[in-house]
Amino acid sequence: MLPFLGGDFGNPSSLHRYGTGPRQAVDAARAQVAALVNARPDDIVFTASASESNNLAIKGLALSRGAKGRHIVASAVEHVSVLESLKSLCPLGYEFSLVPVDPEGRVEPDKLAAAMKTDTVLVSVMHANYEVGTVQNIKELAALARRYRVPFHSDGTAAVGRISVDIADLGVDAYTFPAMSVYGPKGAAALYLKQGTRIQSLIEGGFQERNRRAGTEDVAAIAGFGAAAAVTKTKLPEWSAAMTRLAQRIFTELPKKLDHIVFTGPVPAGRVQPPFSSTESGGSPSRAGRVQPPFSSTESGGSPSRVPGQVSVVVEFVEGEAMLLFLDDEGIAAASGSSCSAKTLKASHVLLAMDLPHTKAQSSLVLTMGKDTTDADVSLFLEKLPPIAARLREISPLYAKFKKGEDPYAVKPGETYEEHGEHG
Amino acid sequence: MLPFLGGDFGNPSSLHRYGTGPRQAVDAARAQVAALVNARPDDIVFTASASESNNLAIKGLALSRGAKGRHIVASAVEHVSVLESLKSLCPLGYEFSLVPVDPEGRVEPDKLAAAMKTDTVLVSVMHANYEVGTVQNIKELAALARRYRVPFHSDGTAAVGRISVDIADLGVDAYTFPAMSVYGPKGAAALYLKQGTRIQSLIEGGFQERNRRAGTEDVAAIAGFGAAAAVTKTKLPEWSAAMTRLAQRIFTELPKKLDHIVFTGPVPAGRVQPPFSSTESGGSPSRAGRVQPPFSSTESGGSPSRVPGQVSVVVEFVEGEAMLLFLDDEGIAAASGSSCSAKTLKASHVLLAMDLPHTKAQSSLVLTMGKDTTDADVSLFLEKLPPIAARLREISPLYAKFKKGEDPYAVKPGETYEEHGEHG
Amino acid sequence: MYSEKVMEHFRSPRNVGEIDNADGVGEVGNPVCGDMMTFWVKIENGILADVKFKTFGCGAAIAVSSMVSEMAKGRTVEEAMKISNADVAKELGGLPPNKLHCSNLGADALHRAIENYLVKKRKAEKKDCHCPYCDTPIEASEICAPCKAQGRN
Amino acid sequence: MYSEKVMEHFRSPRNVGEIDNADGVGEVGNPVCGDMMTFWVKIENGILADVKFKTFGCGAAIAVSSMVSEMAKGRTVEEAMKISNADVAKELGGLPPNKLHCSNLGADALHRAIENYLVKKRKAEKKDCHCPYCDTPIEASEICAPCKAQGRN
Ligand SMILES: Cc1ncc(COP(=O)(O)O)c(C=O)c1O
Ligand SMILES: Cc1ncc(COP(=O)(O)O)c(C=O)c1O
Repeated sequence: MLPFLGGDFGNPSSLHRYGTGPRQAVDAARAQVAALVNARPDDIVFTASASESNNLAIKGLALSRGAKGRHIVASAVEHVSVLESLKSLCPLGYEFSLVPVDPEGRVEPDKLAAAMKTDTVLVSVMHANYEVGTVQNIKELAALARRYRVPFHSDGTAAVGRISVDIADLGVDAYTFPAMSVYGPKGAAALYLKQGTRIQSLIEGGFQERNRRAGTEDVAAIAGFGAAAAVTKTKLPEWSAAMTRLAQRIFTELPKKLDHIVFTGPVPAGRVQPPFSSTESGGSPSRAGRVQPPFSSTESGGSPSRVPGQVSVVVEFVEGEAMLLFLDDEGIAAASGSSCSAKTLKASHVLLAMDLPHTKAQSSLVLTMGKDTTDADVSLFLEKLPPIAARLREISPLYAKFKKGEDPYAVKPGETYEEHGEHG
Repeated sequence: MLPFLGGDFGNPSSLHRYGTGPRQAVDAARAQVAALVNARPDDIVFTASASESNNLAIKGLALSRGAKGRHIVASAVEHVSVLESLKSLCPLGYEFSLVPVDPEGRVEPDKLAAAMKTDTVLVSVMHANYEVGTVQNIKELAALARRYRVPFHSDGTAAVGRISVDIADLGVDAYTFPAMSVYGPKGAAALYLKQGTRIQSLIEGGFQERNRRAGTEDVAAIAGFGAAAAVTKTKLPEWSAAMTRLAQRIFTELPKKLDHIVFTGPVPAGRVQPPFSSTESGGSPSRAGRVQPPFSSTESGGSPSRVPGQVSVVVEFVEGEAMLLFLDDEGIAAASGSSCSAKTLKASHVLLAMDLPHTKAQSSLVLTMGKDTTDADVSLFLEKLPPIAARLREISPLYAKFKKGEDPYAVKPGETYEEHGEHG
Repeated sequence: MYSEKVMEHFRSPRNVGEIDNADGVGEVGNPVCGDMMTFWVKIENGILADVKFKTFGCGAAIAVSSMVSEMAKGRTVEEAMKISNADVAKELGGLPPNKLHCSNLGADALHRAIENYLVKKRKAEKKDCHCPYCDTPIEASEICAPCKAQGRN
Repeated sequence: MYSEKVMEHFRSPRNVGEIDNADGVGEVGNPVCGDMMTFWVKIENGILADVKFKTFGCGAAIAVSSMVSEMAKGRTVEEAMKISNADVAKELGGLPPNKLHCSNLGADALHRAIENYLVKKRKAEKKDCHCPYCDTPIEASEICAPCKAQGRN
């Protein structure tokens, strides 16, 4: 029995016995989390979310190098927590360049090299994209940054728990991943920081996390993260294989049940991507009817070019949020890059960066499988989506125009192309 | 069954059903937490720790007012998460003034007024001190800041759950308190932000917490915080009374069992504070043998000048950490302001700000009671501390000198007075 | 997120479709913005005998279109022109703040369809350009300048 | 945080106390810093026949003092002078990084006590100032400059 609180009861940083159990739990979790991604336990900083890890990485690495330079390079398809962190540095005299991606969402090393400046102090490119599933060749991009002697951060939120991640092999200096990526609890995430990497803390005060993140550790969430990481380490190959197979079913079967759909992101080997139903200004003509280059799971760098279990598709003439609501009625959870489904009321910057026209981005649907997704779930989706799409097309003025042979996306004279964030 | 993850499974911000339960849980907790401190639910921002709330308040309020001015006023006895946040702003052109406290740790309004400048944009004074228990008259201090039209933040970590806090009545613009203050889980804390208060976010990205703190909410920890706040709201009067009585036992009984001790912080009514065993350079002579002014629980502003259940005491000639280790052996958790017990290896800045000499700060002991502390616990402490102190005095060269009539704290010629952080 | 009433109109929208040989057609929004609504009206003796719509848009946009069509049907032209965005949102039991603009679109689309009818009617009757509100030939009057400026005829 | 060995020495420190009429006394640290150690030595035929200490300080400081006293007892003066901080920390099974400086203090305090003995001995024997290490009158030799510079005599 420990009758007094000691000012910081059950606090892993504290001297007395109350502290011993929690500290051991945090350290054990640190070892488990590190093992999952082949990192040194001491290089793992626990935070509360992937957003926090990204903010800490971007702001912390950039601010501690402000004397050397104030230019940052990131990809155009980063998560908002990276993009907003970049913007927040602008009033402090920082600038950033966003590297464009190819139509499948890939950052080409040449484009990254072209964005580098003499005063670049940080490069950040996500490992996998949460919206279109594209896996970047981080090893090659990080090596490029290293040649410029610039630290490299990667947001691995959508990669960890789906593909096997070896941080030592990737050669990055900082790497973000949350417990949620391995089905762990909300409230815990990691930022890997290579030994010796200088960083300014985001949350300052006490000496927790080797002085890199102050505040009493959320021991329960961290312990859950550790346990989840350990399970994932053994189960990952099995889970990935299952998710890949299930996604493949959608890639193969959905086009047979529903017309006027286009998969976005890297599409599996040898599939012919149907052309968009109409081309239009802003749509790259090369997209029409192109044959997808085949990809295998041992493409450059040994990593697949698409994360297992991720499907993104444009269902033409139908708005994304409306599909989500009907899918939800059927017990199917999905996401969309449409402006109506975003809090910002802006269409997904990821889809737009991939040169997908606004009008198509409004019709996007994103399905993310988990380890527990089953064949029955996929069958349910394959059964339910076509009638939902049909029903919504029935009330869609765009579909009506298309059927009458008109261009549904024709620009009326005098129209302005602002997204509807501006309306409200 | 919801077969897909929707990109953000079980995420309170998401559209679909998975999101509904978590969002309701977070909103219910927000109402409970707000009710505890008489605030509007919309004015509560959930964070992961008191440190994060303090960092967000200090940096966020100051940065969003940088165009108006860059001077901040805080008390000298703030928690490190406030002090380090202040320091981090210096490279960005900010300055801060630390208002001194009186020997009982109180910030005098005159001193605060004297620190204000024309370009002051933020004042931060903690509600209660975690180390010496002093409760500030926040209502008066906040009113003063308001006269200068400067926003006022208060760190309520050591006040909430001990005294009844009415944020509307206090008149503050921002207020920090963690779930741990109400025996809730680690990983959740609140920053109250008065409606309309401009703030720059610390963690940016998604639109969670009304755009004031990005990242998926830690629903479990937040729900626990809510539940704990609701219980505390009903139980607080009972708990406070019990903790006050138990602390009073120590104030009354310990001096009868152990000599050469000095209580620090506001000391209960009418007690004669014994003088320090020797005066020395830096020790204010007025401390010797002063009669403590009585305090009642309805002192200025209706708040007691010491939080219930908090005892801080200097046990002369004995180093703090050594006492903690022996107390821990007896199952008693305590804290100390000694440099050896601090990760910084610096003696408590709180005790030093109260004009306590370094040599005395090394001998401090802090006891913090909780709702579950019993009379038996207090008796155990009262029984165990005296022999521990005796044993350590037996091996203390300071005590030996004192007994021989020498000045144990005499400065040897050529000695430098650096704390031992410098040695290592 | 959405009220039960909104979801009910979204799931079973009233008056979906097109009217062949409609008296008025109005279209607002744009697929780029994520919302586009087309309204068709049939008008008999100054009364909206039939109202139909097609909508590309989110749940709120579809529910709003449905609600507007119901509110308009059977009303006089004057009454229908007075249906405001606030009325629509209120009838739907409220809309999330970031979806309020959808209610603007619905009322606007209806009004455009009615204006389209009024202009066509004037043209048929008088073969010249009249302001659809004040019934004055546009060349003849200054008071219609605002309408003209907005390009309403 | 502390090893079992450290805790054991902390809980039951060896050789606590003072030596009346000690041959040498050394004191290091300062209560301001949070650590202060005093060592007393009794030396017979060049051997540390008895070592005692008193310490004001943290758990590590007390354990280090105890360990140093044990390591020194029974050793020759030369051997005792060679006990290094690293030796002490190693014997204790390691110390937390932020407590390593405590091991410096312990060895230093012992060395000061021995130096104090050596100086007193030289003074008693030769009544002039000798280097405690090389036994040469300090005025007479250049080789003791380093000792002199450090103020060791
Ligand atoms: C007054 C005060 N503020 C802030 C904190 C920081 O709390 P945490 O470590 O939970 O972030 C503490 C911790 O003891 C505290 O006492
Ligand atoms: C790639 C990526 N990074 C960061 C985040 C932010 O995660 P959180 O909201 O848990 O902080 C997400 C969330 O979906 C993500 O997909």
